[in-house]
Amino acid sequence: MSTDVDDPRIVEFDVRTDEMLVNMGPQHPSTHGVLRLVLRTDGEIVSEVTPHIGYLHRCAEKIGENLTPRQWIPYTDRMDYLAGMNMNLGWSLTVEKLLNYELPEKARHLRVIIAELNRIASHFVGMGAYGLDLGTFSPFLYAFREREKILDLFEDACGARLTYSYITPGGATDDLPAGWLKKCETFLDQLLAVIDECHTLLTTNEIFIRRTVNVGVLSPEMAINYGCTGPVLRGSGVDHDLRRDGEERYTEMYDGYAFEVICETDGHYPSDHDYPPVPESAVLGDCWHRFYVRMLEVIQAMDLIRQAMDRYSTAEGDYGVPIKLFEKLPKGEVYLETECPRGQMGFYLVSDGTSIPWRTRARSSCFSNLSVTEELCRGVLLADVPAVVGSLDIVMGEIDR
Amino acid sequence: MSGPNLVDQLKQRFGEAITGANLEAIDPWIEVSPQGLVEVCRHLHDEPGLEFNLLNCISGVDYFQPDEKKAKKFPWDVHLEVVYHMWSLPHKRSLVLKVMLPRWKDDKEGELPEVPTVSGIWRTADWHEREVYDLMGVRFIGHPDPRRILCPEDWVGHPLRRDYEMPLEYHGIRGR
Amino acid sequence: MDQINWHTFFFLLSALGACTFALMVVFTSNIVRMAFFLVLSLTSTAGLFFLAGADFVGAMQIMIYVGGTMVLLVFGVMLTAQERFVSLKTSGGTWSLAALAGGALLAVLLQTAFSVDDWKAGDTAQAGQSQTTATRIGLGLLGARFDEGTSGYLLPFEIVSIHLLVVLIGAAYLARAKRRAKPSADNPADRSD
Amino acid sequence: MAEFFTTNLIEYVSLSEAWATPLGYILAAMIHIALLLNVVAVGALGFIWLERKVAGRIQDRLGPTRVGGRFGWLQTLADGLKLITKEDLMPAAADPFLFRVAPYVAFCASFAAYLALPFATGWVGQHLNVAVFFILAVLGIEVFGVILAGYGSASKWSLFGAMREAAQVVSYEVPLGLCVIVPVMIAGTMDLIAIGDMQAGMVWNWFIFHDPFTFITFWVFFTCATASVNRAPFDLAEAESELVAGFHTEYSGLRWSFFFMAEYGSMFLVSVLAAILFFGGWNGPIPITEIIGLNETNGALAGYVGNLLGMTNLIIKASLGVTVMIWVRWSFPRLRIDQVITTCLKYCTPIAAMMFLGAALWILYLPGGLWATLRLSDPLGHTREAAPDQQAAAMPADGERE
Amino acid sequence: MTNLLTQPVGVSHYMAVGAVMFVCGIVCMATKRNALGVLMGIELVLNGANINFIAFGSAYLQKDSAMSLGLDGQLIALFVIVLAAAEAAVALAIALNFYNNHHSIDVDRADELKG
Repeated sequence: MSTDVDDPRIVEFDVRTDEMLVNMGPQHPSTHGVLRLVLRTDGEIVSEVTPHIGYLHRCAEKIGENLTPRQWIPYTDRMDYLAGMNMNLGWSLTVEKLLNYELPEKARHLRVIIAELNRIASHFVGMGAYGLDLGTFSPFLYAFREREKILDLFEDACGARLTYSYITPGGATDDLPAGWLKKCETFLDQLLAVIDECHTLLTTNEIFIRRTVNVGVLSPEMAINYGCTGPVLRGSGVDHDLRRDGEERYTEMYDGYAFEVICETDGHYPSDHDYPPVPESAVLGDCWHRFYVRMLEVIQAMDLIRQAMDRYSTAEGDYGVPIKLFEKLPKGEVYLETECPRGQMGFYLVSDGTSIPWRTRARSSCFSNLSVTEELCRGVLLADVPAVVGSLDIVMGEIDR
Repeated sequence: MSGPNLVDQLKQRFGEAITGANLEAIDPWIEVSPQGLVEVCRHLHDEPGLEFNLLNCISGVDYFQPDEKKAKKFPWDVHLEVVYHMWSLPHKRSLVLKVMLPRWKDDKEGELPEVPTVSGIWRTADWHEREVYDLMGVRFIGHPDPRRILCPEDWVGHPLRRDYEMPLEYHGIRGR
Repeated sequence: MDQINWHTFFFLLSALGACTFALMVVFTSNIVRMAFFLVLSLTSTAGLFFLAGADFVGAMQIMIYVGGTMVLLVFGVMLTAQERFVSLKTSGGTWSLAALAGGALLAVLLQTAFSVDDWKAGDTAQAGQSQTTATRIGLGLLGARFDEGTSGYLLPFEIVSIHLLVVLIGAAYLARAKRRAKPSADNPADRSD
Repeated sequence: MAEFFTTNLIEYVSLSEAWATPLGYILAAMIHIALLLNVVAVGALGFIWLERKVAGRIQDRLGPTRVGGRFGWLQTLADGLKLITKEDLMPAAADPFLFRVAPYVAFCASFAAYLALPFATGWVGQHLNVAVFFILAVLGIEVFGVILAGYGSASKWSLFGAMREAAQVVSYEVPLGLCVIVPVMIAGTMDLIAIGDMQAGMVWNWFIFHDPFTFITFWVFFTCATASVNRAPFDLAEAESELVAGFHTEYSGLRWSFFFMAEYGSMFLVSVLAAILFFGGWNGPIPITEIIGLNETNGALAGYVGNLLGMTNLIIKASLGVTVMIWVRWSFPRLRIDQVITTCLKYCTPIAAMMFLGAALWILYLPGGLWATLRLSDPLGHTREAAPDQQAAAMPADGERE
Repeated sequence: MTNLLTQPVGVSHYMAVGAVMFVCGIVCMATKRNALGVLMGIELVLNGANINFIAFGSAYLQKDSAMSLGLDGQLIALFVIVLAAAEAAVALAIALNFYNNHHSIDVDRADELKG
């Protein structure tokens, strides 16, 4: 709006308009739940965005101080309810770290299958919802159709479709049922075609590109400074993935797996699949890149699942035996982060030596990812606000806990 | 992952600010005094070879057992901790810093303990510190936007404190 | 008992609309409502034009006034519509003075209107016949008046074209304003959520 | 019909003739209006059903399946009933008069344009010489309803929607008008019936195939028409992911459904307009009705049947246009406001202006269109050289009402 | 009423409508303090005049159709409409500019005669 005038204090305006404060949310179709953004707008131009969170605060951390680790598993499900398995996994690994529990090999591979499958489901929701934010409805339903298939698989494995409580400290509640791997294989075989469809409808769609390219550019420095993690961080070109770089207790799950971190280096992404090209105008760290990283992670996760299924079917040992419900925890404190679909989910556990933790703390990835909105949405158009917030792919359940 | 030499380095450089360390713990940690926190953090963030540029989490822990029967067996001194988990992207290692605080400033009930803010070093600390303030009741000196974040702005008390009691009523809604 | 003259019937309908809404423009103080009534009044006027056999001008009236001018007007209304401007009250003295002058003017005009016998009734039986006015108007604007054998309106047409261009540029220039980047007097009412 | 009412009123209600005549006419007019309105409203219901069904199929689901048999024919009717019974809410801060009147303005504007829209030779509500102009003008009023709704709702989201609508529609009227002028120029008249009749004969007589310029003009016209009736990807006034629901955020129940009907009404309207201007109107790709002699010269019944077939033809073409709009809506993301305006000012307007110029030159140097130029024979010997005034004079003096 | 309905209308009737609109416009201009209200008054005045042009130009509103202005009436009406649109644009721009400078659209405050 401002033009180059000699005196920087004098700005030329077409028409003098009054600034307006607009409440976007907590009841708004594209704030992904109950996020409330207070926008200060000058016409269509948003000069300031203030996120207000906490509408979904359910005191999970406080509840965790009154339950044993296994009892708290269902509460982790409800944090990032789109990636319940990954939440379970993060908490289980944290508890196992405190207990110094050695996991059987088979359980590790089972966890990889389940966690990566949930990553696909979560990214599909993120992708579909992003399409919805930009005003196209069909990809959302395509994505949900595929997610339904994953939920069917999960239902076969643990009986639940959303809040699984499947992975527990010590392994998993149950082994995969007979014939499950075959079903999973069938699912994966048809998935690539769907992803190509989504690329046609979104990634390479001209309007989609125009709406996302060069919008909400998050520089790597800013991303790191704001504690952004996961696809948001990698979309800015930072080569960091806890599955490769994380703590031993987490990375040992992926020992021997062949995978590359999805991150742009020298203008292109690691490619072993026929990816659509990066548009010329795309700037590293814009909404398009964040979206694209998620799309590629789906393919990466498919690959990991295939590898994991091979290993799982030949692995020795048990699927793991869950720890006792009132297992006594050693005194001490541990912190562990895992790579969840939306970023790094950390759990901090302080134990006073009883079976009930003294303090449980969940470090939410979306919490940090969302905090960058204020920076990204300064001076954008109103329509870009959902585009930016959608590209961060937030889940309010995780932010508010 | 932080070896004893890091502690020595820091002690050499900051002296009194480094008040302790526990290198035997599962996640070894270094204790910093509130006064020295900002300098230590800036050093950790900027110093080549350290570069802890990703602040993962700031947590508050309340070590206080309100139940008098259990308090006898309570394994810690009564205090409040603010724990900083950080990660160095270039060197792929983590670090835990702790700041020990009294539960109330000057032991006066209701006076929140104070820590300088590190939001000038890591912007992500902004929201995390707000959360610690909101739920645990630690005042961060110099914080740019010291509001509650999860609870409503007119909420009374800090819910994650061990002696916190749910209000009887909040705007006509029964609390307990 | 005569047959109902449908031309008259539709005339009365449109005339009633035009006059009523024009009066409502006068007696409404809310600016957006005024704009709305003005649109209705002008649309009714377009109906009168259709009835008088000027269908091109009628369509033009709707297109330009209702579609164009009114949107412009509403634009302006919205940009400047704040509670304190939506309705500005006028003093009673102004009102009575305006009413007096207006009433006198109306009396004179009506007297004139009905003073000529030739004007009182037309031959509206042929009113239903459709004419191709658009072609003739177009040719007239380009300087050829085949129906009259006279010259047309090429010069005024060109002048109006230039005039419109000048107006476009002028309006765009006028509407721009310079001010300080940080408005000093922010309306406190806008601060609330 | 009016006479029927009048006589009966005198006979059975024993009204004096002075009262019975106007009353009879008013009753007759009411019935006609009700018929026309219902036809259009039912059309809108049909298109809403079509939209849901097509959207369902595009999205790999079934769409409505229950109400009214396998295909859910009556789903929209059921929805309409539901909307009627819904609570009619109005925000406390709203301007009650403008809030109430806005849906009717949009609705009336959308349906008033049907007055001048012909469905076959002579089948038109009111035969106007400036029908094209009139329709465009009246469509422009619809935006007024939207603006009133946006302002009257006293909601910021609604205001955003209204402002967007104003900016968008005012911009898109320019290229839309330019595109419409191209076929008008070829036909030499703004009379839609004359334009339609001029394209009689084989498929290459359609104006879209007149010359390369008209071919491009059609696509620009369709884009601009989509934008001016607020359909995706130009549905910024509604923009549910940004503005909640834009100008009709605060509307519920029947009032909301008036906006909905207006939207579908104008969608169909611009599609019919496109079909008449570019796709031969009621004249099919192959002039079957003419070949088998279904026209006025073989008796009134033959003419009637011919017109009926012509109308069916036109409605099918227009429905295809609507289907394409639906298809586009469910495939593309929404543009941003600056991109919408850019599309209009940087692409549509210059292209339309160039096409206008090109078509004008083509008519000047290669009259008769591409196929005449290429010397393609027309089996029925149609020529397009007829002078506009003769064409217009050949029209029936007054189009029959209804 | 029946009597009125059965008689054909003439120029006089149109002129009467035109007169009402004209006077409404004049009163509007005189009484409104809102700049945009004044603008609307001007539109009404111009339309009142236009009605007369159209009426005199009509072929069948007078007993003697040879007396009608013919096409000239319509052409002049067209020019009036176009110029009214131009005038509205400029007036709106002035109103906006006035608002920019004075934060008000009350014409009673426009007495400075400078920007």
